[in-house]
Amino acid sequence: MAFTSIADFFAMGGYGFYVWLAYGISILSLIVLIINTMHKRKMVLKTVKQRIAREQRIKNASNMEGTL
Amino acid sequence: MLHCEKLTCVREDRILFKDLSFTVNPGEIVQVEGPNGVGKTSLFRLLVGLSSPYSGQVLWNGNLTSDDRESFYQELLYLGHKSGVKPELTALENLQFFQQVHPSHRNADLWQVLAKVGLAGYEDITASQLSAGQLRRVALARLWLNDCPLWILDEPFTAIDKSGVAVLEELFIKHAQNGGIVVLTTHQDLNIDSNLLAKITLTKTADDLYV
Amino acid sequence: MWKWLHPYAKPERSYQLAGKLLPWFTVLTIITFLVGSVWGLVFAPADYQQGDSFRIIYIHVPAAMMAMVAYSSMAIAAFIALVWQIRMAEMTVAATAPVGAVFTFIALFTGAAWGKPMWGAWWVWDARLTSELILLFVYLGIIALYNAFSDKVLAGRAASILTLVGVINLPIIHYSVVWWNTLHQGATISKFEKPSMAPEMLWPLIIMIVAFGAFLGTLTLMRFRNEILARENHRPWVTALISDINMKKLTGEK
Amino acid sequence: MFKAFSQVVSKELKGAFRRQSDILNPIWFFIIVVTLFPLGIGTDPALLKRIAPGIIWVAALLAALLSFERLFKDDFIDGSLEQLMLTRYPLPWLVSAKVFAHWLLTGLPVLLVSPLLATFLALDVETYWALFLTLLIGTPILSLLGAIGVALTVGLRKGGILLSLIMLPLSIPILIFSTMAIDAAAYGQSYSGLLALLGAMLVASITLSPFAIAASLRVSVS
Repeated sequence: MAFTSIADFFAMGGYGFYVWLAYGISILSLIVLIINTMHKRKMVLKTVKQRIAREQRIKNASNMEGTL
Repeated sequence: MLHCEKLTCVREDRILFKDLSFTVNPGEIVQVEGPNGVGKTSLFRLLVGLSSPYSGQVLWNGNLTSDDRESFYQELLYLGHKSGVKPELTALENLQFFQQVHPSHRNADLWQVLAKVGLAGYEDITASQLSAGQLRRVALARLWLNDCPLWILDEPFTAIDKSGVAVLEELFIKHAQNGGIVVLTTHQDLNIDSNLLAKITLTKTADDLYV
Repeated sequence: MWKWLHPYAKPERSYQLAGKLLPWFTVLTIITFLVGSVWGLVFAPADYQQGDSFRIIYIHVPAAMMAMVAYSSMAIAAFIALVWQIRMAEMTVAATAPVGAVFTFIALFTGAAWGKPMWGAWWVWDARLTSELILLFVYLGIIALYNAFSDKVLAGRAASILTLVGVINLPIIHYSVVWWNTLHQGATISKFEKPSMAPEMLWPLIIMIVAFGAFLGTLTLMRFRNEILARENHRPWVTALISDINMKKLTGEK
Repeated sequence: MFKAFSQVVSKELKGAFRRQSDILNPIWFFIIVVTLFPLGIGTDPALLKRIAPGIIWVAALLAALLSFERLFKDDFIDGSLEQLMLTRYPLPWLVSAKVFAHWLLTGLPVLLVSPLLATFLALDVETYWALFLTLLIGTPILSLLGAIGVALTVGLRKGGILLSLIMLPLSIPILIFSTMAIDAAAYGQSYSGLLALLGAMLVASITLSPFAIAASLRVSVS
């Protein structure tokens, strides 16, 4: 264990701000990337659902008259 | 009441038409005829105020349109060759924008209007995926949406099939009957009975009349 | 030629293959990431010169390395895609680019954060940081190019070509930046070369490198599946997939 | 009246977010151009600090120039510019909505990215603050002046080059006053006088240029 106490651990030998800033931003950007990937997946699934609903609407609109 | 007084239109030093005067009273449908390139579209752009005439005036209800543009446009719906539909937005969003910014029925159901123009199912895809004909129909959907008395339509029937033309004619007749004015250009002959329909024919002027 | 590869040219098979590999990669990433960072942050001894600020190495070096690995895997995929016209490879290029870009950004940011205590300025035009920055621009160029096309097949091909062009230029950029750096830079000790580290310092670094590698694998697989779904969404197997996802959601066992 | 303003702005933003590249490309151009200078000139912080204001401002000007294409050209092509001119709201009012939306999409990101560039060019906080203020006041003026140029050249086929010829001379005073203000800040003197001048130019362009834009649109659309 390279540190004597938890407070010492966070102080990081005086460089705490930089170390935690570096770790924080890195973890944050990794999480943002994961969220973006999952969001993209949800969007793709949504577009497929939308396409199915659209085909449905076109099918039952084909028997409407009085349209251009 | 739309009145034009001695309109002359010059396009790059070529006179398209000279001293054109006519009056359109509420309840009339006017069809402007003439071969291509004779200046029908230029006439419409003059009526609407998009371009200014070489000489002559356009009066709406007695006062000059160029004096008080805003109140003239309050009662005008103009559909030109370009559809005016943004390709990045969906047909629905485009119509919503028109509904908010142009004078129109606030409570009209846009899905219903789009179904009326045969775009059921295409409401929520981006307009860039629509064909040119479908884009024109999004523009035509504004006919059902607006409550302006004066309609100026440039070639409304392009890419519309027989049954569609009938639906539009019926709409024009209904609009003229409750006091509206429709000014349109088309190459097809309209089966609208003559007491409603008036015709203006623009002929190719002799080309020597250079300015 | 490569008989075993052909079945995976069919999108559905590679979608399922990616689906099977995904859980393993995720588990590996989580374990190595936790073990590596705890070991590196807590148990590894402080550096005699820089004290504890050197612990940033456990994120900086793996990220920089994996940025290069991601780019080289993209280059290989681009080569396969263009030479053998395998569309799956184009999708891997599109899938890996954003992950590589984020790794480069992390490497840049941690490099800057590490440089501040040593050189007193947030950004120093150090040879390695500058070539990382240019790598980031190349990555963003590829992503921007891929998104500019609406037709995904063309987009994939264009991105692959740009990747190959990039892979030829990157070594040139790197060495020109190094020569440029020695020309302008005074005698700054660039601490980024891996100093001969004591084994208890080195082990967490290796584990973190494996962690970032696994992370690269996980995310590329996930984005690869997204790309397949996006491109094949007209195919019946995708609509079938959607309905049984809904089914599972309805029955609550997802 | 204000609803129409917000409608136009939201339509512009919605359209822009659908095509991300139009917003991000000028910003990347801005960043890359600024990073080229240290690579070209060298990394001596003292030197970089002296030329930093000029670099960032010229880069902001060129990025703005790049982003003007989007302002009226697409609307002209698909006809929504004509429809915009035929509404019951005064054209200068709607045009200022479009320019405001354009500034949100191009000027604001330049402001948000400027701290990153200040670190690239080793600017200290005091000078950076002056840079930020001049950008905050200067970029709207650029958008308004550029919009006049775009409105004049929207009808022409190769309007891009002509636009830069029209707009760059107009924006020289802004460039001069901003860089002077930043240099004054770098030497610790007060630069509020110069900022006031920029502010006056901003107020003048906000009140006058919408009418000029509307008039030039009527010219180029007819």
